[in-house]
Amino acid sequence: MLIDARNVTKAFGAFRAVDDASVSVEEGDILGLIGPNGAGKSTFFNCLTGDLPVTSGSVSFAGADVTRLPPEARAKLGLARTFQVPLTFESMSVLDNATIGALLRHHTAREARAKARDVLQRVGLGHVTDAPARSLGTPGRKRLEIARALASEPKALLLDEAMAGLTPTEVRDAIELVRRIHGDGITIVIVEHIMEVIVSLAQRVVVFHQGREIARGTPREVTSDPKVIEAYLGRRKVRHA
Amino acid sequence: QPAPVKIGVIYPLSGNSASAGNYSKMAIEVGADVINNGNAELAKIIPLAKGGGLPGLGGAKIQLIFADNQGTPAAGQNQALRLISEEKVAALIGAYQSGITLTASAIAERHGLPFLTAESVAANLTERGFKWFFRTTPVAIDFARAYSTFLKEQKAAGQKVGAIALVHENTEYGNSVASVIADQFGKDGLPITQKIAYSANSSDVQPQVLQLKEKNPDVVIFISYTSDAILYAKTMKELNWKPSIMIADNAGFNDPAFLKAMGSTVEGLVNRSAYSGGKPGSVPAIFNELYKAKAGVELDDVSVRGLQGFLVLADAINRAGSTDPAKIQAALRATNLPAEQMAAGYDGVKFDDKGQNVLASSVVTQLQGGKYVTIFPKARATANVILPYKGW
Amino acid sequence: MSITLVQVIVSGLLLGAVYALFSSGLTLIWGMMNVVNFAHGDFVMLGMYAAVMIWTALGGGPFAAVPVAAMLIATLGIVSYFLLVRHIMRGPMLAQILGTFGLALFLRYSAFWYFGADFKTLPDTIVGGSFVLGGVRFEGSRVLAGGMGLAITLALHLILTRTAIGSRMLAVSEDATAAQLMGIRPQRMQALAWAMAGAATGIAGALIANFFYTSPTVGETLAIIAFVTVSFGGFGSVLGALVAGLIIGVVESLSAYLIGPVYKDVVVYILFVLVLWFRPQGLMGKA
Amino acid sequence: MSALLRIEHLEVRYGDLIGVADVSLEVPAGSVVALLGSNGSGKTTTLNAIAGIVPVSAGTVAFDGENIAGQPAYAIVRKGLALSPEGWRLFTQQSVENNLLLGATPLSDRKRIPQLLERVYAVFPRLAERRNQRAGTMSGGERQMLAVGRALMSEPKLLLLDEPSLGLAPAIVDSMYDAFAALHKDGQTILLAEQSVDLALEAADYAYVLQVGRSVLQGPATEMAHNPDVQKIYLGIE
Amino acid sequence: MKRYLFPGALVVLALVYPLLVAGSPVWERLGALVLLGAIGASAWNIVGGYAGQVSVGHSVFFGFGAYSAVVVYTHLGWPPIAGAPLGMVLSVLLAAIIGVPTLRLAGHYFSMATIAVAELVRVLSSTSEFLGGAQGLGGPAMPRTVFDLSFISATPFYYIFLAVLAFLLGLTWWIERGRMGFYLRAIKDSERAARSLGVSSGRYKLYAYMLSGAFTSLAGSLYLCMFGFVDPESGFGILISVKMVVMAALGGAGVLFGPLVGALILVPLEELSNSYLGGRGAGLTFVVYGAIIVIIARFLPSGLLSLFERRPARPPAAKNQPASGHAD
Ligand SMILES: Nc1ncnc2c1ncn2[C@@H]1O[C@H](COP(=O)(O)OP(=O)(O)OP(=O)(O)O)[C@@H](O)[C@H]1O
Ligand SMILES: Nc1ncnc2c1ncn2[C@@H]1O[C@H](COP(=O)(O)OP(=O)(O)OP(=O)(O)O)[C@@H](O)[C@H]1O
Ligand SMILES: [Mg+2]
Ligand SMILES: [Mg+2]
Repeated sequence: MLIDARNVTKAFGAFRAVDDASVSVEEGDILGLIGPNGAGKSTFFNCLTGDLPVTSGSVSFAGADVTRLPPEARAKLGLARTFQVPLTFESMSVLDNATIGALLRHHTAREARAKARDVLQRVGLGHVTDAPARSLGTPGRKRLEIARALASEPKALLLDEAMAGLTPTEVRDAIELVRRIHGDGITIVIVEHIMEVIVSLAQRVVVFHQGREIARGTPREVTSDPKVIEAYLGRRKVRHA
Repeated sequence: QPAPVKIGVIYPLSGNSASAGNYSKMAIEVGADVINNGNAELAKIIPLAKGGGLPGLGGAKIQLIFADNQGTPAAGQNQALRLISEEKVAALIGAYQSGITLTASAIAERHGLPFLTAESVAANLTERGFKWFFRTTPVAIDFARAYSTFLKEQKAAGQKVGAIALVHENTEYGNSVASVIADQFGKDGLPITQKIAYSANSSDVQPQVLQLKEKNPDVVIFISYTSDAILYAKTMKELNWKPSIMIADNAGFNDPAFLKAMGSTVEGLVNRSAYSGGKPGSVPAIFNELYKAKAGVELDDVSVRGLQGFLVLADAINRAGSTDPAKIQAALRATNLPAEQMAAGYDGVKFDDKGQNVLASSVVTQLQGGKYVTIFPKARATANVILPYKGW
Repeated sequence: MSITLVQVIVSGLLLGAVYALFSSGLTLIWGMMNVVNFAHGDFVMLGMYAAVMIWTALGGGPFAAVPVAAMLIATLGIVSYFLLVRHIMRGPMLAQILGTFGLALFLRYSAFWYFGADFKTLPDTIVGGSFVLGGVRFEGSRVLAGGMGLAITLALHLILTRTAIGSRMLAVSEDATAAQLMGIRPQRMQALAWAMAGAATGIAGALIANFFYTSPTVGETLAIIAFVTVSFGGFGSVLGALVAGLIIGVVESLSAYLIGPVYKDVVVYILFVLVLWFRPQGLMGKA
Repeated sequence: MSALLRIEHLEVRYGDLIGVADVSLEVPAGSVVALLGSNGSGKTTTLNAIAGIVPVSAGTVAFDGENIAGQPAYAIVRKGLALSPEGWRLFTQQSVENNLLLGATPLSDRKRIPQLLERVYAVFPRLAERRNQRAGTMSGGERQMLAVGRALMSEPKLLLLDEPSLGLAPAIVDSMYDAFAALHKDGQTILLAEQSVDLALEAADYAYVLQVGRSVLQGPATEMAHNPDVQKIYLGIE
Repeated sequence: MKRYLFPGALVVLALVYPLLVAGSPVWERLGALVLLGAIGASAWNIVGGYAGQVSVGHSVFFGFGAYSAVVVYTHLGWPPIAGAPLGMVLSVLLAAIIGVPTLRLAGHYFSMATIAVAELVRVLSSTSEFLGGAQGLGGPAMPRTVFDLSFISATPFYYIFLAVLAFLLGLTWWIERGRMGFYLRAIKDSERAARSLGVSSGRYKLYAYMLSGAFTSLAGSLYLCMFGFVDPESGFGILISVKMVVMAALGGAGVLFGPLVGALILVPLEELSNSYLGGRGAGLTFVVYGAIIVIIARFLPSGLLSLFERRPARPPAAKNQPASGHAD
């Protein structure tokens, strides 16, 4: 079990954004996490990464209880993430952004930079390494976040709507990219509203609604679950698949 | 016409003490004007006042070069160096705040140039073994003795001085004066029952006045700069409390700004001053007229001390007959000015080998009808003591 | 409780309301445009001079001085905004410190040059003396200042949180471009913010002048108090400034009375650091 | 139908970089026009240039017959135009409802505000539930709803929507597009940038395709849906 | 090649400057003052510029340095410069004590907290007898040995300061290019993102703060050696802190040579305006000084060195949606 979250609750005042959720991810898995807007997916991510302290429950990663660890300690253990609202280092070049990630496992700036170049190439940002990060559009930033996370050579990668805003063709490329990342032995948890992504990538899917898990199973199983259709997919779900 | 003699004057012309610095500046300008252009009346008493510059240097005029110490020791020292090396002044005078005098005079010492302080009172200034440093002003112990004798005299005359409160601001000036007064009073058996230290430039002094009001001492001695002096005077009136003798140690309470602002509410305030007023025709009285015409206010403790320091320096340069620093130094050492030539209320000027003026002294004054008049020592008094303190 | 202690607390509260008043302009400028105005104390100082001038030149009391000072400092705010602040906002946060510090020196010493270094005070007959209530003495000028302080800070608070114009100003402060998409003219709102802050500051100055000395450097003393009050209460929160001002006023008064005046600042600063330790955004600031 | 918006040879530069090189398009009154194009093709830049939040370096933007290029955004917006921008640009410190009310700033008829609020709340019930929540604490999708809702609040003549479906759950996308369809029926003019081609072409009357900052293809939406070139462009074949 | 032209010219000019102005004590001293200012501002730059933590209370370290130097003289009779290492060690400790609570604070709150701490220390120092209270303490009035660094000319100070500055800038340059430099910039841009990549932001900010404090303290010790006196105001006063910030901001914060450029402008401006205008006593010095700062801030808000930068493409709107919410 690489990631194991037990009975995680996150409350903002009286409102429970995540309500007693237990999710575990095996090493080598691709887990899809879906659910309507405001279901608590991002909040749950933040609890896993330590960006938000849990109200109750526990999180363990790679066998260690990390519930009380700050985000940077979890990152050092190999937990990487992207943000739904991109948080790139705007004053830096694309290359430097990725270098920050690479410095986690590389001692010198020179080595880190080489690693960063490598990763940028792989995610398809090889042609803009010297551009300032702020000149990228939202999708570009999200891609840069993936590169940055990969450069830190994580065991697990949490992707929060990393493909939002891509055209169908680009989505297909991105799916390929995630497959390749997965192929390198990185465990992936992915939040996405584009069902095509979930269906073609995820081995298992967990569905959240109002902070609670309402379904889990293979993509096929959950997309035909009437509860999921009712709460999330809506009548015309076919269009997205 | 010989080249003018340059004298460097370093004062706080900006920053929190700028008010004092600017008044002193005007007083010294009055002094230079008297020496350069003469004043018939003064010439009867002071030889240098005949006009036509310094006779000892063939009638060289005095040129004042002012510099602003900005209230910082660094600026004071930088300006001292500039005056010495660029302006090639013959001697320096300044710098009001003791800390700045300390750093500025160190430069003069290294360059071998006389430095005279007319108002810095910190004791350690003359303890440094400097050879080029002179001080004309009385220091804290002189003030303390004056108060002590004055109070003992009042006690003998039937005033209550059973409980004395000391209120002082917490910078160098207030702390040092307060501790010297406390020492002296201790020796003289005057009981200090309450000591209140506060930070200068307060935004509010009500708590302090309330503390006073509660203990209700007979005598309060304030050691405060202008801004706080004003606040105390205002607040005491607001809270309607007054001691039977209110003594203000100079500084803030002597500031013309304080008088302008609060004069009518502190009638009967006792103060000490180097300025003793004096009868018409006396040196202080004449200088006061000249100064009033220029500055619009009366001479006071700070301005008169600056003026006196300048006059001493001018006299020494004149006697040196040269701008050679060593000769001026020697002339300063030999200074011996009598009391009647004094603009300030000193007993004269004569330096000991540390450079301190051994004839420096203070008079005690009282605010009567909006003006400070000398009430102590008897020999100099121009009016009688009126007690208890009237206030507003 | 002894009557003196009550007196101490009352005077602390009145002082605190005044702190709140002259801090409200600072917090407003911060809240509206993320600018810390290092010249704030000097704005207060100019407001004080306005009152002094109106008294010495025209013999007018606070009822004349307050509106005039408000208008003068509001104008100064607008001018500073258009000539300086608008431009430094393009730069990093440090540019604000640089620019407003320069402005502070410029204003402080322009006043010095024009008014001289002298301390000025208003005759305390202007706001009729003092009165006693239940053994506690109230001074007219302080009650007036404290009362106006309360009223004005509350009014500012309501304007910011309850009105459309307040909401627009806040919108501009957060994202001027997005505000333009709402049809809001950012510069107009920001100039308005500077005018409002200036007016509040001018009023503060005119009222303080009734019981405080006026000098070109007085702003320095006041500015540090304002900075502490504003961060104590939470940047951008006028209500926070009010609460913080009252707390600081009372704490200062009490510690000066009970521990000793030298330590009152020590107590206030320690309290301030403690507050930030437990509430890094200040008492009422937004996280 | 007369053109409510007509853009000719629009060019936008970001310093040395070119955001949009040459875009021309027309939005007739009452129509829904879709703007398609791959990542970085210039859709956002075009919409932002129309609204005036990025400066136009060449070309004309005629709105209601008047060239608005170079005018400040607030002036343009007041002429009857609203944009739901990329990145939402919400006022995160203010409540959801305040954000919506701010959207109504250009509205001259203040009495319409309650009605308009209700309309937005009907499309996005989540916003009604959270009307007092601070916008900055909303989830990504909720923010998207709020951005679109806010643009609807001024009853603009021309509604500019930059990827309104981004980050929304499928069910919400459906109801939002239903709402657009209803608006369209009431005569609302909409210019819409979407990554999701199917969705856009279903909603639009007419579509333009941008490629590296140029408008390269155009046609009625129904035709475009079957146009192999559209697919080509999305496949990146030049 | 061109990159090295500016620093190269600076180095050469710096080395020969005292020769160029030999014979003019004022100009010799001015050189030393500029360097001293640059040391302080460059030290500040490490935490204020690179890490983006705008301390407006750095005088606390400056004062520690100055007092350490004078205290070893007053209480132990050592030459003041011997207090410099002590001051640096104490400042590192102090930085840790102040930094842990305050570096968590965001933006202006940090600035204000640092002001408060500095004021606190200032008030306390004025009540401490050990530190000479409000009177302050003076160094050796008369030089006893050469180690008292009591020179008539400022040139020896000039070269001492130059060496210190060179070392400090070299260190900063080395940091800038290495891991810590990357991390500090990352923290400045987005602390949250940096932490997600394993950057221990608290630790790195603290390192920067401690390093900065140590060198600011050294500047204070050097100041004392040159001026020979410190009191609470000239050691811990807020103006000392503000000047460091203003110098760095004027030249360009977070840029290696920014503080030096700032000092090169500001210190001579201050000295010359005081020399030429100060004596009139109308406050004109500061009217001019203030006006010039205002003008520079107005036209070059990012500092003078931004003139030489290649203009980066500015985003159309400087503000992105701030990542203040949790819902992402
Ligand atoms: N600080 C907060 N205070 C109150 N409510 C909050 C706060 N932060 C988040 N929420 C609420 O918690 C809920 C969960 O948000 P979260 O971002 O986890 O949703 P999500 O599943 O990621 O949605 P989306 O798909 O739209 O991104 C949302 O309804 C949001 O409004
Ligand atoms: N602030 C900026 N600075 C520099 N270049 C920019 C900026 N914003 C956009 N660009 C560039 O302008 C071009 C057009 O970008 P734009 O964001 O308009 O594309 P888009 O079609 O909206 O794509 P997306 O799918 O990314 O939203 C891109 O090459 C982009 O890199
Ligand atoms: Mg989310
Ligand atoms: Mg876009």
